[in-house]
Amino acid sequence: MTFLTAHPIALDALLAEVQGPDAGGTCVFLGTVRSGGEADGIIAIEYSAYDAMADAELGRILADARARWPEARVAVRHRVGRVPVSEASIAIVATAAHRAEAFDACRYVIEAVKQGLPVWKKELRRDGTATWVDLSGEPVPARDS
Amino acid sequence: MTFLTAHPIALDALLAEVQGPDAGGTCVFLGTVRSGGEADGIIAIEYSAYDAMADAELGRILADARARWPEARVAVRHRVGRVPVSEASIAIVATAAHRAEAFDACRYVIEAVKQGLPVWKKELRRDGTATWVDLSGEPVPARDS
Amino acid sequence: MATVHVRFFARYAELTGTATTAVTVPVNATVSDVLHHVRDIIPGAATLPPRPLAALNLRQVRLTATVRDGDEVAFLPPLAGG
Amino acid sequence: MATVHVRFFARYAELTGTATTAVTVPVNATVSDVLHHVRDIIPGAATLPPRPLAALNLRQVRLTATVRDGDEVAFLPPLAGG
Repeated sequence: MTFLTAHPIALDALLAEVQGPDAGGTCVFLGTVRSGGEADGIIAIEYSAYDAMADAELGRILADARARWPEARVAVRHRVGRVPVSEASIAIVATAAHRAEAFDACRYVIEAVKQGLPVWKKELRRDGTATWVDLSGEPVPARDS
Repeated sequence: MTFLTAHPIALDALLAEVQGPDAGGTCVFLGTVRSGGEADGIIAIEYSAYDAMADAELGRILADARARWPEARVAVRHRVGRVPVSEASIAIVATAAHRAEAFDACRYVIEAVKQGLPVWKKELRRDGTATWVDLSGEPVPARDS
Repeated sequence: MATVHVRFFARYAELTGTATTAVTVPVNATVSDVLHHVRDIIPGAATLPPRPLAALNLRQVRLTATVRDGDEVAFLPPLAGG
Repeated sequence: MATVHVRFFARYAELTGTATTAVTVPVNATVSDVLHHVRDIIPGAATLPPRPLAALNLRQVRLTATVRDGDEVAFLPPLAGG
Protein backbone atom coordinates (compact mmCIF):
# COMPACT_ATOMS: atom_id res chain seq x y z
CA MET A 1 0.00 0.00 0.00
CA THR A 2 1.45 3.32 -0.97
CA PHE A 3 -0.07 6.65 -0.06
CA LEU A 4 1.83 8.42 -2.82
CA THR A 5 0.69 8.73 -6.38
CA ALA A 6 2.07 10.33 -9.50
CA HIS A 7 -1.41 10.62 -10.99
CA PRO A 8 -4.37 12.90 -10.27
CA ILE A 9 -6.10 11.75 -7.10
CA ALA A 10 -9.33 9.92 -7.80
CA LEU A 11 -11.59 11.14 -5.02
CA ASP A 12 -14.30 8.60 -5.79
CA ALA A 13 -11.87 5.73 -5.35
CA LEU A 14 -10.59 7.20 -2.09
CA LEU A 15 -14.14 7.60 -0.79
CA ALA A 16 -14.90 4.01 -1.76
CA GLU A 17 -11.96 2.84 0.37
CA VAL A 18 -13.50 4.09 3.57
CA GLN A 19 -17.24 4.24 3.04
CA GLY A 20 -19.56 1.63 4.38
CA PRO A 21 -23.19 1.35 5.46
CA ASP A 22 -22.24 2.36 9.02
CA ALA A 23 -20.71 5.68 7.92
CA GLY A 24 -22.94 8.63 8.74
CA GLY A 25 -20.49 11.44 8.19
CA THR A 26 -17.60 11.84 5.82
CA CYS A 27 -15.12 14.69 5.89
CA VAL A 28 -12.80 15.26 2.96
CA PHE A 29 -9.87 17.63 2.79
CA LEU A 30 -8.28 18.59 -0.49
CA GLY A 31 -5.14 20.65 -0.59
CA THR A 32 -4.82 22.28 -3.97
CA VAL A 33 -2.02 24.08 -5.72
CA ARG A 34 -2.66 27.83 -5.76
CA SER A 35 -1.67 30.14 -8.56
CA GLY A 36 -0.56 32.90 -6.20
CA GLY A 37 -2.00 35.42 -8.60
CA GLU A 38 -0.97 36.64 -12.02
CA ALA A 39 2.22 38.33 -10.75
CA ASP A 40 3.62 35.05 -9.45
CA GLY A 41 2.93 33.22 -12.68
CA ILE A 42 2.93 29.83 -10.96
CA ILE A 43 1.61 27.15 -13.26
CA ALA A 44 2.41 24.04 -11.23
CA ILE A 45 4.32 22.66 -8.27
CA GLU A 46 6.76 19.84 -8.72
CA TYR A 47 6.61 17.57 -5.67
CA SER A 48 9.55 15.36 -4.88
CA ALA A 49 9.55 12.96 -1.96
CA TYR A 50 11.64 10.56 0.01
CA ASP A 51 9.07 8.02 -1.08
CA ALA A 52 9.66 5.23 1.39
CA MET A 53 9.86 7.59 4.36
CA ALA A 54 6.88 9.70 3.28
CA ASP A 55 4.89 6.50 2.91
CA ALA A 56 5.99 5.31 6.35
CA GLU A 57 5.18 8.71 7.91
CA LEU A 58 1.72 8.77 6.35
CA GLY A 59 1.16 5.24 7.64
CA ARG A 60 2.15 6.34 11.14
CA ILE A 61 -0.14 9.38 10.95
CA LEU A 62 -3.07 7.19 9.88
CA ALA A 63 -2.30 4.72 12.67
CA ASP A 64 -2.33 7.59 15.17
CA ALA A 65 -5.64 8.81 13.82
CA ARG A 66 -7.14 5.33 14.05
CA ALA A 67 -5.91 4.99 17.63
CA ARG A 68 -7.52 8.30 18.59
CA TRP A 69 -10.77 7.73 16.70
CA PRO A 70 -11.20 3.95 16.61
CA GLU A 71 -14.56 4.21 14.90
CA ALA A 72 -13.28 6.39 12.10
CA ARG A 73 -11.91 5.12 8.82
CA VAL A 74 -9.30 7.32 7.21
CA ALA A 75 -7.55 7.28 3.86
CA VAL A 76 -4.96 9.60 2.35
CA ARG A 77 -3.18 10.20 -0.96
CA HIS A 78 -0.32 12.58 -1.60
CA ARG A 79 0.80 13.53 -5.08
CA VAL A 80 4.37 13.43 -6.26
CA GLY A 81 5.60 14.86 -9.52
CA ARG A 82 4.15 17.83 -11.34
CA VAL A 83 0.81 19.07 -10.01
CA PRO A 84 -0.81 21.87 -12.06
CA VAL A 85 -2.61 24.80 -10.40
CA SER A 86 -6.07 23.82 -9.09
CA GLU A 87 -5.24 20.12 -8.87
CA ALA A 88 -5.12 18.47 -5.46
CA SER A 89 -1.69 17.68 -4.04
CA ILE A 90 -3.25 15.86 -1.09
CA ALA A 91 -6.60 14.29 -0.34
CA ILE A 92 -7.75 12.99 3.03
CA VAL A 93 -11.02 11.19 3.60
CA ALA A 94 -12.39 10.32 7.03
CA THR A 95 -15.68 8.57 7.70
CA ALA A 96 -17.32 7.83 11.01
CA ALA A 97 -20.72 7.10 12.39
CA HIS A 98 -20.96 10.71 13.55
CA ARG A 99 -19.69 13.88 11.97
CA ALA A 100 -17.55 15.17 14.85
CA GLU A 101 -15.21 12.18 14.60
CA ALA A 102 -15.03 12.49 10.83
CA PHE A 103 -14.09 16.19 11.00
CA ASP A 104 -11.63 15.69 13.85
CA ALA A 105 -9.85 12.72 12.29
CA CYS A 106 -9.59 14.48 8.93
CA ARG A 107 -8.28 17.66 10.51
CA TYR A 108 -5.81 15.69 12.60
CA VAL A 109 -4.30 14.07 9.53
CA ILE A 110 -3.81 17.29 7.56
CA GLU A 111 -2.33 19.08 10.58
CA ALA A 112 0.09 16.17 11.11
CA VAL A 113 1.02 16.23 7.43
CA LYS A 114 1.64 19.98 7.61
CA GLN A 115 3.95 19.40 10.58
CA GLY A 116 6.20 17.98 7.92
CA LEU A 117 6.53 15.12 5.52
CA PRO A 118 9.69 14.34 3.59
CA VAL A 119 8.15 15.99 0.56
CA TRP A 120 9.52 19.08 -1.16
CA LYS A 121 7.97 21.61 -3.46
CA LYS A 122 9.39 23.46 -6.39
CA GLU A 123 7.26 26.18 -7.90
CA LEU A 124 7.22 26.17 -11.68
CA ARG A 125 6.49 29.48 -13.39
CA ARG A 126 5.17 30.44 -16.78
CA ASP A 127 8.52 32.08 -17.64
CA GLY A 128 10.33 28.77 -17.17
CA THR A 129 11.90 29.58 -13.81
CA ALA A 130 11.57 27.28 -10.83
CA THR A 131 12.18 27.85 -7.14
CA TRP A 132 12.21 25.53 -4.15
CA VAL A 133 9.77 26.53 -1.47
CA ASP A 134 11.08 25.94 2.01
CA LEU A 135 9.02 25.67 5.17
CA SER A 136 9.08 29.39 5.84
CA GLY A 137 7.23 30.00 2.61
CA GLU A 138 10.13 32.00 1.22
CA PRO A 139 11.34 30.89 -2.17
CA VAL A 140 14.90 29.64 -2.32
CA PRO A 141 16.69 30.08 -5.66
CA ALA A 142 17.10 26.70 -7.23
CA ARG A 143 20.39 25.78 -8.79
CA ASP A 144 18.78 24.98 -12.09
CA SER A 145 16.71 28.12 -12.41
CA MET B 1 -30.74 28.52 -7.58
CA THR B 2 -32.04 25.69 -5.50
CA PHE B 3 -30.01 23.83 -2.90
CA LEU B 4 -32.34 20.86 -3.03
CA THR B 5 -32.08 18.01 -5.45
CA ALA B 6 -34.02 14.82 -6.07
CA HIS B 7 -30.99 13.20 -7.72
CA PRO B 8 -27.71 11.80 -6.36
CA ILE B 9 -25.40 14.67 -5.48
CA ALA B 10 -22.64 15.13 -8.05
CA LEU B 11 -19.66 16.00 -5.87
CA ASP B 12 -17.50 16.95 -8.84
CA ALA B 13 -20.04 19.52 -9.97
CA LEU B 14 -20.31 20.93 -6.46
CA LEU B 15 -16.53 21.20 -6.19
CA ALA B 16 -16.42 22.95 -9.55
CA GLU B 17 -18.84 25.58 -8.23
CA VAL B 18 -16.43 26.80 -5.60
CA GLN B 19 -12.96 25.92 -6.78
CA GLY B 20 -10.64 28.45 -8.30
CA PRO B 21 -6.90 29.04 -8.66
CA ASP B 22 -6.86 30.94 -5.34
CA ALA B 23 -8.26 27.99 -3.36
CA GLY B 24 -5.59 26.27 -1.31
CA GLY B 25 -7.81 24.17 0.92
CA THR B 26 -11.15 22.51 0.34
CA CYS B 27 -13.22 20.85 3.02
CA VAL B 28 -16.11 18.62 2.04
CA PHE B 29 -18.73 17.15 4.32
CA LEU B 30 -20.97 14.32 3.19
CA GLY B 31 -23.80 13.13 5.36
CA THR B 32 -24.75 9.62 4.33
CA VAL B 33 -27.70 7.42 5.12
CA ARG B 34 -26.69 4.68 7.59
CA SER B 35 -28.09 1.19 7.58
CA GLY B 36 -28.27 1.05 11.38
CA GLY B 37 -27.17 -2.57 11.18
CA GLU B 38 -28.91 -5.74 10.04
CA ALA B 39 -31.47 -5.68 12.88
CA ASP B 40 -32.85 -2.33 11.77
CA GLY B 41 -33.18 -3.38 8.17
CA ILE B 42 -33.12 0.21 6.94
CA ILE B 43 -32.70 0.34 3.19
CA ALA B 44 -33.31 4.02 2.55
CA ILE B 45 -34.56 7.26 4.01
CA GLU B 46 -37.32 9.19 2.35
CA TYR B 47 -36.67 12.91 2.73
CA SER B 48 -39.52 15.33 2.42
CA ALA B 49 -39.08 19.06 2.66
CA TYR B 50 -40.86 22.36 2.80
CA ASP B 51 -38.93 23.09 -0.35
CA ALA B 52 -39.18 26.85 -0.53
CA MET B 53 -38.41 27.32 3.15
CA ALA B 54 -35.57 24.78 3.18
CA ASP B 55 -34.07 26.55 0.20
CA ALA B 56 -34.41 29.91 1.91
CA GLU B 57 -32.90 28.56 5.14
CA LEU B 58 -29.94 27.07 3.30
CA GLY B 59 -29.44 30.38 1.53
CA ARG B 60 -29.44 32.18 4.87
CA ILE B 61 -26.96 29.69 6.33
CA LEU B 62 -24.62 30.17 3.37
CA ALA B 63 -24.94 33.94 3.66
CA ASP B 64 -24.00 33.69 7.34
CA ALA B 65 -20.99 31.53 6.49
CA ARG B 66 -19.87 33.97 3.81
CA ALA B 67 -20.19 36.86 6.25
CA ARG B 68 -18.07 35.05 8.84
CA TRP B 69 -15.45 33.78 6.38
CA PRO B 70 -15.49 36.32 3.55
CA GLU B 71 -12.63 34.59 1.76
CA ALA B 72 -14.32 31.21 1.75
CA ARG B 73 -16.58 29.93 -1.00
CA VAL B 74 -19.27 27.54 0.12
CA ALA B 75 -21.80 25.38 -1.69
CA VAL B 76 -24.40 22.96 -0.43
CA ARG B 77 -26.86 20.40 -1.77
CA HIS B 78 -29.53 18.56 0.19
CA ARG B 79 -31.36 15.55 -1.20
CA VAL B 80 -35.09 15.17 -1.16
CA GLY B 81 -36.95 11.99 -1.99
CA ARG B 82 -35.69 8.48 -1.46
CA VAL B 83 -31.99 8.20 -0.54
CA PRO B 84 -30.64 4.64 -0.35
CA VAL B 85 -28.21 3.57 2.38
CA SER B 86 -24.66 4.82 1.71
CA GLU B 87 -25.76 7.66 -0.55
CA ALA B 88 -25.22 11.22 0.59
CA SER B 89 -28.26 13.13 1.82
CA ILE B 90 -26.23 16.33 2.11
CA ALA B 91 -22.99 17.61 0.69
CA ILE B 92 -21.20 20.78 1.73
CA VAL B 93 -18.09 22.11 0.03
CA ALA B 94 -16.01 25.00 1.36
CA THR B 95 -12.85 26.33 -0.23
CA ALA B 96 -10.54 29.02 1.05
CA ALA B 97 -6.99 30.16 0.60
CA HIS B 98 -6.12 28.41 3.86
CA ARG B 99 -7.40 25.21 5.36
CA ALA B 100 -8.61 26.56 8.71
CA GLU B 101 -11.24 28.71 7.03
CA ALA B 102 -12.32 25.85 4.77
CA PHE B 103 -12.79 23.48 7.72
CA ASP B 104 -14.50 26.10 9.87
CA ALA B 105 -16.91 27.26 7.17
CA CYS B 106 -17.81 23.68 6.25
CA ARG B 107 -18.36 22.71 9.88
CA TYR B 108 -20.43 25.83 10.47
CA VAL B 109 -22.81 24.96 7.66
CA ILE B 110 -23.43 21.37 8.74
CA GLU B 111 -23.92 22.40 12.38
CA ALA B 112 -26.41 25.05 11.28
CA VAL B 113 -28.21 22.52 9.10
CA LYS B 114 -28.38 20.07 12.01
CA GLN B 115 -29.93 22.81 14.16
CA GLY B 116 -32.90 22.16 11.94
CA LEU B 117 -34.10 22.52 8.41
CA PRO B 118 -37.71 22.04 7.36
CA VAL B 119 -36.78 18.58 6.13
CA TRP B 120 -38.19 15.35 7.49
CA LYS B 121 -36.99 11.79 7.37
CA LYS B 122 -38.88 8.57 7.10
CA GLU B 123 -36.91 5.37 7.47
CA LEU B 124 -37.83 2.72 4.94
CA ARG B 125 -37.19 -0.89 5.95
CA ARG B 126 -36.66 -4.08 4.06
CA ASP B 127 -39.92 -5.49 5.47
CA GLY B 128 -41.90 -2.67 3.90
CA THR B 129 -42.51 -0.70 7.09
CA ALA B 130 -41.68 2.97 7.38
CA THR B 131 -41.28 5.25 10.38
CA TRP B 132 -40.83 8.96 10.75
CA VAL B 133 -37.70 9.92 12.61
CA ASP B 134 -38.13 12.90 14.83
CA LEU B 135 -35.41 15.13 16.20
CA SER B 136 -34.83 12.98 19.27
CA GLY B 137 -33.83 10.09 17.05
CA GLU B 138 -36.75 8.02 18.31
CA PRO B 139 -38.88 6.52 15.58
CA VAL B 140 -42.49 7.66 15.50
CA PRO B 141 -45.00 5.18 14.10
CA ALA B 142 -46.16 6.45 10.75
CA ARG B 143 -49.80 6.34 9.88
CA ASP B 144 -49.15 4.34 6.76
CA SER B 145 -46.87 1.71 8.31
CA MET C 1 -60.53 39.72 6.94
CA ALA C 2 -57.33 38.00 5.78
CA THR C 3 -57.01 34.88 3.71
CA VAL C 4 -54.05 32.77 4.73
CA HIS C 5 -52.61 29.76 2.95
CA VAL C 6 -51.89 26.93 5.34
CA ARG C 7 -49.50 24.05 4.72
CA PHE C 8 -48.82 20.83 6.61
CA PHE C 9 -45.71 18.75 6.16
CA ALA C 10 -44.52 15.21 6.72
CA ARG C 11 -46.30 13.59 9.66
CA TYR C 12 -48.60 16.56 10.09
CA ALA C 13 -49.79 16.15 6.53
CA GLU C 14 -50.58 12.54 7.35
CA LEU C 15 -52.35 13.46 10.61
CA THR C 16 -54.49 16.14 8.97
CA GLY C 17 -54.96 14.16 5.80
CA THR C 18 -54.12 17.25 3.79
CA ALA C 19 -51.06 19.15 2.66
CA THR C 20 -52.62 22.52 2.08
CA THR C 21 -55.70 24.54 2.86
CA ALA C 22 -56.76 28.16 3.12
CA VAL C 23 -58.49 29.88 6.00
CA THR C 24 -60.00 33.30 6.46
CA VAL C 25 -59.25 35.00 9.75
CA PRO C 26 -59.82 38.50 11.16
CA VAL C 27 -57.29 41.26 10.51
CA ASN C 28 -54.51 41.10 13.15
CA ALA C 29 -55.10 37.40 13.75
CA THR C 30 -52.10 35.42 14.92
CA VAL C 31 -50.61 32.13 13.78
CA SER C 32 -52.22 30.66 16.87
CA ASP C 33 -55.61 31.92 15.66
CA VAL C 34 -54.95 30.26 12.31
CA LEU C 35 -54.17 27.00 14.09
CA HIS C 36 -57.40 27.17 16.09
CA HIS C 37 -59.34 27.85 12.93
CA VAL C 38 -57.67 24.88 11.22
CA ARG C 39 -58.59 22.61 14.14
CA ASP C 40 -62.21 23.67 13.70
CA ILE C 41 -62.41 22.90 9.99
CA ILE C 42 -60.09 19.87 9.58
CA PRO C 43 -61.02 16.92 11.79
CA GLY C 44 -57.52 15.35 11.64
CA ALA C 45 -55.96 18.58 12.87
CA ALA C 46 -57.21 17.80 16.36
CA THR C 47 -54.32 15.35 16.63
CA LEU C 48 -51.67 18.01 15.97
CA PRO C 49 -49.69 18.90 19.09
CA PRO C 50 -51.03 21.90 21.03
CA ARG C 51 -48.09 24.13 20.11
CA PRO C 52 -46.47 22.93 16.88
CA LEU C 53 -43.56 24.68 15.23
CA ALA C 54 -44.81 27.24 12.76
CA ALA C 55 -43.41 29.19 9.85
CA LEU C 56 -44.75 32.40 8.34
CA ASN C 57 -43.65 33.19 4.79
CA LEU C 58 -40.72 30.74 4.96
CA ARG C 59 -39.41 31.86 8.35
CA GLN C 60 -39.92 30.14 11.65
CA VAL C 61 -42.08 32.30 13.95
CA ARG C 62 -43.72 32.17 17.35
CA LEU C 63 -47.41 31.35 17.46
CA THR C 64 -48.05 34.96 18.50
CA ALA C 65 -46.88 36.31 15.14
CA THR C 66 -49.52 38.32 13.27
CA VAL C 67 -50.64 37.20 9.83
CA ARG C 68 -51.66 39.30 6.84
CA ASP C 69 -53.76 38.68 3.80
CA GLY C 70 -51.92 36.38 1.40
CA ASP C 71 -49.47 35.04 3.95
CA GLU C 72 -48.35 31.43 3.97
CA VAL C 73 -48.46 29.71 7.34
CA ALA C 74 -46.91 26.27 7.75
CA PHE C 75 -47.06 23.84 10.64
CA LEU C 76 -43.90 21.82 10.95
CA PRO C 77 -42.99 18.59 12.71
CA PRO C 78 -39.73 18.80 14.70
CA LEU C 79 -37.04 19.90 12.26
CA ALA C 80 -34.39 17.47 11.12
CA GLY C 81 -32.02 18.13 8.25
CA GLY C 82 -28.72 16.78 7.06
CA MET D 1 33.46 -0.72 10.16
CA ALA D 2 29.93 -0.03 8.98
CA THR D 3 28.78 0.74 5.48
CA VAL D 4 25.95 3.23 5.43
CA HIS D 5 23.79 4.24 2.46
CA VAL D 6 23.36 7.99 2.23
CA ARG D 7 20.63 9.82 0.37
CA PHE D 8 20.12 13.47 -0.48
CA PHE D 9 16.79 14.94 -1.48
CA ALA D 10 15.41 17.94 -3.33
CA ARG D 11 17.67 20.98 -2.96
CA TYR D 12 20.30 18.95 -1.13
CA ALA D 13 20.55 16.58 -4.07
CA GLU D 14 21.11 19.62 -6.27
CA LEU D 15 23.73 21.08 -3.90
CA THR D 16 25.67 17.83 -3.62
CA GLY D 17 25.14 16.93 -7.25
CA THR D 18 24.16 13.43 -6.21
CA ALA D 19 21.12 11.60 -4.88
CA THR D 20 22.83 8.68 -3.25
CA THR D 21 26.22 7.50 -2.06
CA ALA D 22 27.67 5.04 0.42
CA VAL D 23 30.24 5.70 3.11
CA THR D 24 32.18 3.46 5.45
CA VAL D 25 32.43 4.69 9.03
CA PRO D 26 33.68 3.19 12.30
CA VAL D 27 31.36 1.07 14.44
CA ASN D 28 29.34 3.33 16.77
CA ALA D 29 29.67 6.26 14.39
CA THR D 30 26.84 8.80 14.52
CA VAL D 31 24.78 10.44 11.81
CA SER D 32 26.95 13.50 12.42
CA ASP D 33 30.04 11.41 11.66
CA VAL D 34 28.41 10.27 8.46
CA LEU D 35 27.76 13.89 7.52
CA HIS D 36 31.39 14.85 8.16
CA HIS D 37 32.54 11.94 6.07
CA VAL D 38 30.21 12.98 3.26
CA ARG D 39 31.57 16.52 3.36
CA ASP D 40 35.07 15.07 2.91
CA ILE D 41 34.26 12.98 -0.13
CA ILE D 42 31.62 15.04 -1.96
CA PRO D 43 32.73 18.60 -2.81
CA GLY D 44 29.18 19.94 -3.19
CA ALA D 45 28.31 18.72 0.32
CA ALA D 46 30.27 21.63 1.76
CA THR D 47 27.29 23.83 0.91
CA LEU D 48 24.87 21.78 3.02
CA PRO D 49 23.82 23.57 6.21
CA PRO D 50 25.89 22.69 9.28
CA ARG D 51 23.08 20.78 10.96
CA PRO D 52 20.59 19.52 8.39
CA LEU D 53 17.56 17.43 9.25
CA ALA D 54 18.42 13.75 9.11
CA ALA D 55 16.56 10.48 8.89
CA LEU D 56 17.82 7.04 9.83
CA ASN D 57 15.97 4.09 8.30
CA LEU D 58 12.94 6.24 7.41
CA ARG D 59 12.60 7.97 10.77
CA GLN D 60 13.73 11.45 11.63
CA VAL D 61 16.61 11.34 14.15
CA ARG D 62 19.04 13.67 15.91
CA LEU D 63 22.52 13.93 14.47
CA THR D 64 23.77 12.08 17.56
CA ALA D 65 21.96 8.86 16.58
CA THR D 66 24.26 5.87 16.10
CA VAL D 67 24.36 4.10 12.75
CA ARG D 68 24.84 0.42 12.01
CA ASP D 69 26.05 -1.51 9.04
CA GLY D 70 23.46 -1.44 6.25
CA ASP D 71 21.57 1.57 7.62
CA GLU D 72 20.09 4.22 5.36
CA VAL D 73 20.86 7.80 6.35
CA ALA D 74 19.12 10.67 4.58
CA PHE D 75 19.72 14.40 4.75
CA LEU D 76 16.54 16.36 4.31
CA PRO D 77 15.76 19.97 3.41
CA PRO D 78 13.14 21.57 5.69
CA LEU D 79 10.06 19.37 5.50
CA ALA D 80 6.97 20.54 3.69
CA GLY D 81 4.05 18.30 2.82
CA GLY D 82 0.43 18.75 1.90
